[in-house]
This record gives sequence, C-alpha cells and structure tokens, in this order.
Amino acid sequence: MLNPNNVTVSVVNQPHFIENGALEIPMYQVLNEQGDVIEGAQVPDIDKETALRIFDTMQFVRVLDDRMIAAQRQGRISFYMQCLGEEAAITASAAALGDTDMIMSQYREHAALHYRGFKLEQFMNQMFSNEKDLGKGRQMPIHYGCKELYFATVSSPLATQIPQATGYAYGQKLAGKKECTLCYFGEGAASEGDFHAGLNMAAVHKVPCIFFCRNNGYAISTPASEQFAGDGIASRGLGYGIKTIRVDGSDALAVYHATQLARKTAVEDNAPVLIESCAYRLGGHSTSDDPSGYRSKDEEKQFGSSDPLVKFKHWLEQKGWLDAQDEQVKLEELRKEILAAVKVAEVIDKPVFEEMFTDVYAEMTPHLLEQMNELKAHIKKYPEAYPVTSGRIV
Amino acid sequence: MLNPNNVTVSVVNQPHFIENGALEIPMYQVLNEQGDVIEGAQVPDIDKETALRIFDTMQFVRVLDDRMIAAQRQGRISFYMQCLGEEAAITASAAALGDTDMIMSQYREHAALHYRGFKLEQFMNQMFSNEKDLGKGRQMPIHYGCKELYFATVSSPLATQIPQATGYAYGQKLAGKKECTLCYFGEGAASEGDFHAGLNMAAVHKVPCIFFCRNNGYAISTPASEQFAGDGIASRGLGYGIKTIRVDGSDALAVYHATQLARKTAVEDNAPVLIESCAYRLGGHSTSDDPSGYRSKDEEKQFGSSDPLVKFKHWLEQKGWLDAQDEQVKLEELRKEILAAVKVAEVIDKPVFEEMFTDVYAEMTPHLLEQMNELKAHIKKYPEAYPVTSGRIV
Amino acid sequence: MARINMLQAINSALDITLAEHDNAVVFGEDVGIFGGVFRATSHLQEKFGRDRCFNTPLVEQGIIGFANGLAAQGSIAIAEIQFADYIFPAFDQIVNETAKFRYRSGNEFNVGSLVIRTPYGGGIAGGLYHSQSPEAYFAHTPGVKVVVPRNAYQAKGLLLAALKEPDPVIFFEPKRLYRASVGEVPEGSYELPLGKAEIVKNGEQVTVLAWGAQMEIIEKAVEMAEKDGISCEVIDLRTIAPWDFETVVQSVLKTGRLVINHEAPLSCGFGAEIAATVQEKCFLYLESPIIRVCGPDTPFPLIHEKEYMPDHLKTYEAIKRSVNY
Amino acid sequence: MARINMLQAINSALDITLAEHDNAVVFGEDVGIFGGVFRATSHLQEKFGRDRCFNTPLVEQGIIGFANGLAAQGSIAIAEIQFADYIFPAFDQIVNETAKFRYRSGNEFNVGSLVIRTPYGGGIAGGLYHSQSPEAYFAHTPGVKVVVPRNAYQAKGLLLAALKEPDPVIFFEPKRLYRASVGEVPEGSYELPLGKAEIVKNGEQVTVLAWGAQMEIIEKAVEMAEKDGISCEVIDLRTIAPWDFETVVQSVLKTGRLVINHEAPLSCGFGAEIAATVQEKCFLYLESPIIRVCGPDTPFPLIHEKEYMPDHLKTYEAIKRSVNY
Ligand SMILES: Cc1ncc(C[n+]2csc(CCOP(=O)(O)OP(=O)(O)O)c2C)c(N)n1
Ligand SMILES: Cc1ncc(C[n+]2csc(CCOP(=O)(O)OP(=O)(O)O)c2C)c(N)n1
Ligand SMILES: [Mg+2]
Ligand SMILES: [Mg+2]
Repeated sequence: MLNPNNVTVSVVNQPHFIENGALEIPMYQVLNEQGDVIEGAQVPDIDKETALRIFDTMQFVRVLDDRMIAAQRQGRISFYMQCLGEEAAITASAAALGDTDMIMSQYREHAALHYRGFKLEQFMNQMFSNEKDLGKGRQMPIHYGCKELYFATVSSPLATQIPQATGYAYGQKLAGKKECTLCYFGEGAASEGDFHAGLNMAAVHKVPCIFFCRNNGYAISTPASEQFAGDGIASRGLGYGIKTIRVDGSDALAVYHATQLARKTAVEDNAPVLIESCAYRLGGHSTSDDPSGYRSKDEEKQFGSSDPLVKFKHWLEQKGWLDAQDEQVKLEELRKEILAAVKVAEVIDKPVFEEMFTDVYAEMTPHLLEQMNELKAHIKKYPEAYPVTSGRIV
Repeated sequence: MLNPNNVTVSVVNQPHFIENGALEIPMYQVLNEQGDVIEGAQVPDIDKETALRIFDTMQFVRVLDDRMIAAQRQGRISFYMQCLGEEAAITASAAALGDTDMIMSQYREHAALHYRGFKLEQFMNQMFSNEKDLGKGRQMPIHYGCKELYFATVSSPLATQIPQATGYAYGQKLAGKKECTLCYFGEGAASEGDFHAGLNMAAVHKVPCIFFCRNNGYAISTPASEQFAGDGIASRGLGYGIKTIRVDGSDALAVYHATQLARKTAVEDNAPVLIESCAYRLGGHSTSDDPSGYRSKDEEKQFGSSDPLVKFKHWLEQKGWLDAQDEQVKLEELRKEILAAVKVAEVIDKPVFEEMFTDVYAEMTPHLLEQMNELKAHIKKYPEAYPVTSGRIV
Repeated sequence: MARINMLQAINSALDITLAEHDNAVVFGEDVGIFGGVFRATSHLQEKFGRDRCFNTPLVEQGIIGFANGLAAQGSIAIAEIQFADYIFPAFDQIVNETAKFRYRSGNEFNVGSLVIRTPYGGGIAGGLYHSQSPEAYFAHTPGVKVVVPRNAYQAKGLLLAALKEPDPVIFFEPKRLYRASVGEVPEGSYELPLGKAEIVKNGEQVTVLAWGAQMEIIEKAVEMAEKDGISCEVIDLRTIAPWDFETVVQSVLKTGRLVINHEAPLSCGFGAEIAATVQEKCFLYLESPIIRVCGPDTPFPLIHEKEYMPDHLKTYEAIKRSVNY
Repeated sequence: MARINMLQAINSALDITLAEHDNAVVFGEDVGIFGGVFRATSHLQEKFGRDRCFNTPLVEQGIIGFANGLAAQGSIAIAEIQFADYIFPAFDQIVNETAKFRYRSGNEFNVGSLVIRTPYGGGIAGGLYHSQSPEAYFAHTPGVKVVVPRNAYQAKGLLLAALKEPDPVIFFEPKRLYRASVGEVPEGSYELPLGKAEIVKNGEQVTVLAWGAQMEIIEKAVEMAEKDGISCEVIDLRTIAPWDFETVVQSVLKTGRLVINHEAPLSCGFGAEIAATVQEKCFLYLESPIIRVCGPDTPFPLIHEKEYMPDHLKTYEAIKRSVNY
C-alpha cells in the first residue's frame, strides 16, 4: 500500500486525462499466417509428444464438431456448440497446465477436456443424456464435467465460474498444493458483474488463477464493438493489478508459451494472470444460431483466414514431427469412430426416473421422497406418456 | 472498431506482460497543503460567487455533521453519517454542474444537495422522519432525495445507482438535452458488479455521465489495500475506454476544474468520464462505527492533516474574497440555527399511518387496501401500542 | 385481424409503442440487428434506429440498472432478459431498486415506465437453465407487477397495457408458445386489463387455475375430466402480482374445489399463496383440499422433462381426486 | 455452560470449527480485524491468521462466487453477507450455482461445505434496507437448506450442525436478538438437528408457529391467550427448507387450528407454503382457517416499523380469531 487510498502519489498541476491509447497492449505471436516461426520470435520449450497431443486434440475436436453439427441437423441431438477457429487457444492453453490443475470452463472448451483424457464415449454419453453420462442426463448437450480430470461441470449462466475459480484457487493455495486453476470465458461473459468480482478478488487475495479470456469477436450476435469500448479485455488487467498478456489465439505456440509463463506466475508467486486470446469465432454461436442474420460472409472470409490447425500443422511438418501422408486416413478413421460412438450412445438407456430426485441434496429429503413416490405411482398408471422412464419403473 | 475482436493490432514476438506501474496516473492538484496555488498550476475559471457558495456549503456541512453526530449521541436521531475530510470533493464537483444535471449519490454527499439549495429544515425533516420529509419517513436518516433539485433519493444498497446513472444519462442524451448525470460512489462500492456494468455500458453507449469515485481509503473497516490491488480506481478507466482523471479530493479548485472539464466532455462529446477523487475519510464510517477498532490514531493524524476547509479558506483569503473576522460569529449562528431546526423538526408529527401503504404502487391495490383496513381496525383496538400513528387514525 | 403467432404479437406491441412514443427504448442482449434470439424484436432497430433499439453488453444487472435509471428519467424503458433463468444477476436491481423506487423516495421518483420482458418455462429441452419459471420470487416482492400471457392475443393486449401501466411490470413470455400459439390478433392497439383474471370457461364442480403456457395443459385436462362428466371452471390468472383473488374466491365459493397448476417447483411457488388465501376466504365452502399440481422440488432436469412437467395427465388425476375426495 | 449472547454463541461455533478444521475459512465484508459490523467474527483473524479469516472486497456476488469455488475445492467455506438485504446481488450465485451444483454435475462436484451466514429482520430502526427477511426466496429454491435460530443456544447448535451438513446452508441470524438473547450455552461443541421443528410448548386448541426472532413474539401472544384460557401449542420451525411438515401436521391434526407468524411480507412468504400444505394434509381436521400474521405487502418502512411488525398483539388477536371461528 502506498497510502490509505492505495494510489500512486505522483502529482500534476494541470488536469491530465488518461484515454484509450495511453497504454499499448500488443499481441504475442510466434507463428505467422502460414505457420512459419516469425523471425526473432521466441519459440516455447515444447516436446514432440506434447506438440502432437495438442495437434491430435485439435484435429479430434474439429472432426467431432463437424460430425455433431451434422448429428444435430439430423435431429439426433438437440443442441451443439463448436469451437471452430478457437481450437489452438483452448488446446494449447490446457496443455500448458499440470494434470491436477483445475479447469473451469464456459462451454466452448471441450478441447481442453479431450486433452485431459475425456473419452469419445464420455462425450457421447453426455450429449445423448444417457445413463452413463456423468451428469446423469440433467443438462443440455456439451455441459461436460469430470471430477477425475479436474474439469468442473459446465454451467450455462455466464461468468459464474469466474469468482468460483478465484475461490477454488484460494483453496489450492491454502492447501499448500503447487497447483492453479484456469478459468475460461468469452469476451461477452467478461461484461458480467461476476467477471469484475472474480478478477478483483483474485488480485486482492493473491490466488494462483489464470483467467483465460477467449475474445472471439462475438457474443451470439453482439460484436465486440458493442460489448466494450476499451482495448479488448486485456486493458482491464491493469485496473485490477493483474499481470496481463494478449496472444494470438490461432497460434498454438504463442498460447502455449503465454500459458506456461502464466502458470509459473500463478503457482510460484501466488498471483493471478489474465490472458486475452484473440481468435475469430468462425462458426455460428451454436446450432440454434444463424450468423448470416448479423454479419457478412465477407467479414467471415477476411477474419477466418488464419486456421489454427493449418498453421500448427505446417509448423509440425517443418519440425519433421508430422507425417502428412497419414492425414486423410486418420481423419477418415476418426469420422468412423465418432459415427460408431454416436450409434452406441444413442441406444444406451436413459437415466432411471429416480435420478430426477437424487443429488438435489446429499440425501433425499422427506419432501422429495414423497414427491418421488407420488410421481412413480402416476407413471405406472400412464406408462405410455413417459416412455423414457416407465419401462424401468418397478 | 479496429477488427472483430476490438483490440489494437500491434504485434510482439516475445511474451510481454503488462503489470502494475505500466501506466502512470498522477493526481491533479492546484493547492498545496496550506492552500497556496502550487507554482505553475492551472487555476480554474471560478467567480467569487461560486467560490463563496462552495465555501459556505463546506462550512454548513461541517457544522451540520458535527451537530447531528451530537444529536445522535443524545439519542435524538438513530443514525448519522458525516463527510469529514471530503467536503471539497463533494461540494466543488456539484458546483461544476448545471442546475438540471442529475445527481445520483451514495449517501455521504449531502453537501451536493445543500449546494443545490436543499434547506436546513428539509434535512431535518428527513432525519427526523416527520411528515414533512419528502421521503415520508420511510428511510433511515441521511437518505435524502429531491426531484425538484435533480437529486435522486439515496438507496442503501451500494453501487446500484451506477448503472442507473448510465441509464438516466442515456435518457438525457435521447431527449437531446445538453445535460449530464453525475454519479457519486465510494472506492468500496466500486468493487460491486454494478460498477462494472455501469461503466462499461456508459462507454459502449456513449452517455453523458460523470462517474465520481470518492476514494477515501476505507469501506467501513476495510482499507483500500484490501479492496483492490490496482492503482486506485482510476486505473480501471482505461479498461472501459473511459476518459479518466485523478484529483486531490481535499483540493476544491482541482476538483472543480476536473469536474468542469468532465462535464464538457460528457455534454459535448456524449462521453462518460471517470474522476477518482482521493481524500481520506477523517471520521468514522457512521455513528454505528468506531474506527479505533481497525486503524491507528497515528494513521489518522498523518493523513488527516490536509483539511479541505482550511486549504480553501486560505485561498479565498488570499484572493481577498473572504473576511476572516466574521468566521466565528457565522459558525456560532449556524450552530444555533441547526439546534433550533432540530427542535422544530423533532416535534413535527410523524407521517400518518396510511403512508405505510401508499407508493408501493401508483394506485393502492385491493390487497393493500384490505391489509390497510385490517391494520387500521387493529390499531384502533390497541392505540397505546402504536403511539406514532394511533392519535391520528379516524 | 390477422393470424399471427405470439412472437409477432409481441413484436407488434413493441412496434406500436416505439412508433407512438419517441422516448420508448428497447434494449437487451442481441435485440438489435439480430432481433433477439427468439426474434421478438425483429426489425425494430431497422425501423427506429440504433438509439431506440440496441444490443447491450452481456450483463443483466446492468441491463436492469440501466433500465431503472432510464425509466426514472422518464423514458419508456423496455428491457429484455434473454431467458428468465438469467434474470437472477439482476435480482438486486429488481427487488431492491425497481420494486422500491417509488416507495423509498416518497414518490419523488419512480420507475413506473419500465417493462422487463423475459421468456420463461420448460418444454423446449432446455434443461436446468433454459426452463425456469421464477414468477413466485417476484410475487413475494411488493412494488413490481407480474404478468404472464397465455396466447398471442393476450400477449399483445397485456403487453400494451403493461407498457401504459404506471408501475414497473415483469412480463413473462411462455417461450414454448412463441411460435406454437397462433391466433387472430388485431393489427392496431388494444389493451387487456392487468390485475384481472379471466374465466376462460364456466363450470360447477371444480375450479382449475393456471397461467401462461400451462393454460393449454389445464384445458386439455379439463377436456378429459368433462368427458367423465366433471364440470370444471377454468381460470387464467394472467396477472400474478397483484393477483385477482376476488375472481378466484368467487369461483371457489361456487365450485367448492380448486386445482392449481404451475411449472415452478411446488414449495413456496405462487400456488402456495393462492391456496393459503383461498383456504382462508372460502373455508366453509371448501369440499376438498386445494390441490397443487406443480413442478417437483428439484432443478429442471433435461432428460426427465416429461416426468417433471405438471402435465395434463397429472392435472386430470388431480381434478378427479379433488372431486372424489 | 456460561451465560452468553447470540453473537458470542455464533462466534464460539465459528471458533470451534476453525480450530477443528484447517481448511475452514471465514470471509466477508469487514469480518477481519474488525470482527464484522456486529462483531460475530471477533478475534478470529487474530487467532487463525489472515488466511483463514479475512475481509473481502465489497461485492456480494463475488463473496458467494468465491465461496462456491472454495467449497467445491473441498474447503469449509463460511461466508458472511453483512445484511440479508444485501444478499440479492449474490442471488444468481446462490440460486443458479450453489443450489444446483451437485444436481447439474450428477454429483461429480458439490458445494456441501458452504454456509452463508447473514443477519436478517426488523426491529432495529433499519428501514427498507436493514430489515428484510428474505427466507421465502430461498425456500422456493431446491438445493439449499435454510436455517433460522431463535436464541443463543439454538444458534450455536444449529450453526455447528449446518457446518457439518453435506449441503449448502443459508443461516439467517435474527439481528435484533444478537445481544438481546442471552442464555446458558455449553462451551464445547454440540449439534441441534437440521430439518426438525421443535415443539416449544404443548397445547391443545391451536398451534402457533414461527421461527427466529418471531418466536419470542408468539410466545408473548400465547401467554396472553393462555390467560384467556386458550391452550396453545407452540412450534419453532428452525429449518425453513426442508421444513418439518410432519411435526407441524401432527400438531394441527391434534389442535385443528394453526396460526403462522413471519416478518416477511404476506404474499408468497413461507407462511403460504405452510398453509397450503397443512390445509391439504389436515383438511378434515381443520376447525378454522389457517391464519397468517405477517408483514404487509409493502417495503419495510422506518417510521412505521411498529405498525408493520407482526407483533404479539396481532398474533394474540389471530389466536382468538382462530379459536372463536
Ligand atoms: C447470465 C447469462 N446471460 C445470458 C446467457 C445467454 N448466452 C449464452 S452464450 C451467450 C454469448 C456468450 O458470448 P461470449 O462470452 O463471448 O462467448 P462465446 O460464445 O463467444 O464463446 C449468451 C448471451 C447466458 N447463458 N447466461
Ligand atoms: C450491497 C451492499 N453491501 C453492503 C452494504 C453495507 N455497507 C454500507 S456502507 C459500506 C462501505 C462503503 O464503502 P465506500 O463505498 O468506500 O464508501 P464510504 O463509506 O467510504 O464513503 C458497506 C459495506 C451496503 N450498504 N450495500
Ligand atoms: Mg465471444
Ligand atoms: Mg470509502
């Protein structure tokens, strides 16, 4: 503290206003559009295994997204959200973490979960709300969560995970674990009050938390220019006294490096870090959305040019780490696996009716027991009306 | 918009973190500790009448605060909050506004209301919750409000007035009036989600609103150092893309000038401005508070030295605008007036019982009518139990 | 008159209001050029300009805070909350500010020209966070009015009335009827009264009451019951706060029985208030206990949506239980 | 055993918990060195250090968001909201997050180790914003438990139980009793059961029910009524959610009459739920309508606090009305 007001003390005698542009916040890039290392750029320490695992995940998610959007169109699932264009941002940041670092995500970050080891059938079970879904079929598709993989269950209300990440990280610090929490959110969610709360508290209470903002230019139909008037989300970091960096979110190497450094700060200095990753949201917001209602094809073309997969692949090939030949075969196989997994998951039984009443509390209350028994009798009376569960009510 | 992500586009190839200290935010001062104009300082355009009206208000409030704290100790009112140390910040900022500019305050800004012309008896009627209180006795002491004077009624929940100020200012802009809204709040309130909401929306929707943060170093017992970790509240302005200035809140001239300039920007450019005014909270938080529980006398002495009244008075005397001789007489008279007003206000009838049910809705609903009639019958039955109202129930 | 759906009816009410009042403003997440995620605000920005219909940043507490200020200034503030499930970040602005603005200021200030529109309710495979029916929270909050229309015609007439009402109104729109409810709706302006329930069907033996999307559910149940020879009186409450207890009480004094249906969880839902009031006012006339057919006391589960919903079968059974008590 | 007041009893429960569990953390506005504006957390920072008891920035949604995360991590998160009137900015974190954490994740994650403490209620000349009793909002929210103690002894035992409960608990503390309620309280640890009402006094003719600070009000009313020869059974509900309907129903089956008292506004208050349930479960046994003696449907007015409060006289009158119906 400098003084009771906690402000710097230099004095001026002319009124001086700070304005946009007072501070330059450049964007960190390692790879250029093609995927070549930019001259003079610092390439992070990354081994072949990690690099390939990142690439595999990016590819997996690209194909998964493509297939599941098709599945949604066919009416097999009700809803889907893809991360087209943001694969590098999500995967490379997750790759820079430790296995037991906590991830709290928004919803567009299933790549991080896959990187952690969530299996294809686990994705499917969630999307088809079947009885093997860890979430017991209660939430809409893509609301994943897995305790074993330190990935908090997705919750639709935006930004609520931000102060939660602060609290979680506080617990990690208190427990003396050299772990951190990484919290993903969109530039839209960053407008919520919970963003302000979470970042300010993280700075004040010095928690090992990385706030990873995916600035993809849109919140559904609302462009970033109608979301905020400052210089991105990064310009807010200073206001909280949080170390901040902006990276090119289509550049897996830059994201990986920035997150590595952020993690070091978080864990070693018990200090939060804000990363703003910029990568255009190439696809629609979700399968319920049609971007042609609010943005032009021209815009999509102009900003969608820099495909994170193409860039990273180019770099891997240059490193001699990737064999381009296998590519098509591998993708074809992946498609087949996914389709097969869809077919398995969609016929697995749905959760039994009792699961509607469990987990509201640790133990079922007398009220819920009463309500459950009443409902059970009712379903038995009208089994055709409740086909999802009536078959297994005894 | 620079690009869909709404960020600046310069690129770096080394990871570069922005940290505290990246941007200097100096404090604007015109007067030094004694009240002399600092060499080279820009003195705002201020006429004698305005300057004296500011000083009168500062004095009035100093005496009022002193007397009402005594009245609270005597049990004549239940609660009070003073603005000791912050008189210049509040009065001089209000003085820089137009008469029909809206003021939305937190609670410690009765000086602004007095400057606007709120009368001594009006203050008293509110504090004594009598039937002449514009607020009909419904709120705790010091929750003033006056439509005629464009001063929104104080509401205890903190920071709620911040997005409201944004909305009010939007309405002013839409109506094409060359008016603005000034919104006061503490550095503690600036932690609320509503602060974030209000400032961001103001920047995006370009409203003529001045956000005036009184950073007085404390939120009840919580020091600014446990409230935020950035450089004051001013450092957040940049994040919203809002023009921002920090001023010495004990310096009436600096505050006046900064607010004048802010008003110009607000009204002429339809752009919000953030002013951070720093002046130590010299007194307790409220009459319910005892600062000795959380801060030292030493600290109070060290930061309480620069009395805004002393400084401004010195400047006025140097200008030859003030006659030092009258001072004591004037203060004595003021004290007497206040005491007399207390005596008048405390014996004025309390609002009639029906006022408990009015103004919930524009017209009383059947439910409320029923409840009112039931209660009326009950009070008639037990008049001694409801002495405040039973006497006037017919 | 034209046959339009509820979204078009709502859009028409907004269109009329913006055209009539220069100081009427529509705002919320994605309501601008896109016309809202359900398209209730389609073409309004085109017609009235970006100053009168615009996207806000993604911050519900800000939207309602802004709306309170704008209404206090005297403009007609028409705020959209994208889903009723997302009204909770704005809860403080509504409960502590909107609802108490006039009262706390002794009528110096008010936000009577505020209407908050928000789609509510289940039945669209929305799971926990796109299905909630939070009307009871606001019914426990003196100072706001709460309105829920059951079809396109009602939606337009009630919304236009809400926009004229000198009190702040929360207008819950049954989203599963947005496109499904199609009917004859006058093109021009008309108002339906707030605070007045509607007796949709006269009957003798049991009063069956609901609001919003559940009206078609109870109507279906009543059809079944009438086939069994049970004569039902059907009431659409329309306004939840302040509710029209007189109409309901009159009906129950006649029928002696009451079945209430709502989607929100049973415990402390608005059905509780109705039951508590009616048992007091109709005590000697009640032939059987008042029955509530409601959502169970759980969050809204995606896969068990059918099981969760207080559907026509559950209502039909309740009607029979009520009559055969 | 020592005679202490409710604040000391609460302080003792916190002290015991922090001493027993290294991962228990107390936080909120001004709870650090100052010990909270009511001093419920006095000396805890001194004893357990700034990591275990600390001031937060002034942001209720952040406090509860932080608390949710901390509890999800496995720590015992004990959050204070300075006044219940200021819990509303955290409403979304409570209703959409705290309450649904376990359910939505299929029990992968939970925030069962969270307790939110907050002073509630009127009677301290607090006006609109230092007097509210918002328990009904949370009673309509499946997934949280809601507890309200009536005296020092109950406060400590219920708080210790809440801290052990594997579900998140909102613990409403009747602030007007903080110093006024003094009684014998064991120095060590003990627990009183959650979800269980207590029959404070047996009686025959009418059941009179309340919770928290209103208990002393109804006891006073009952004293008056008994002087008139009316035998009253007095119940302290203690837990609002999930409430102990069995005890209440058993009592009303016996007495045939019920008077409910709460400070919160009548409409859709928790009294409505009790009345709705009891009329259903005790229909044939009820001798007179269930009466609710509650705050009126207005904000809480400073100067008319006495008139507003559901006091002993109003309760006494209600008891007589109930019995003489
Ligand atoms: C509190 C809340 N308000 C509104 C919504 C509806 N909604 C879902 S996603 C979304 C846009 C989010 O944009 P952003 O944070 O930028 O993430 P992106 O979709 O671009 O990845 C909105 C408005 C919500 N889920 N929660
Ligand atoms: C939403 C809300 N939370 C908590 C409080 C209790 N409270 C009243 S004043 C205050 C401190 C405010 O500090 P600051 O904003 O710095 O203003 P100052 O008192 O220093 O002028 C607190 C915590 C409140 N009134 N509203
Ligand atoms: Mg986005
Ligand atoms: Mg302060």
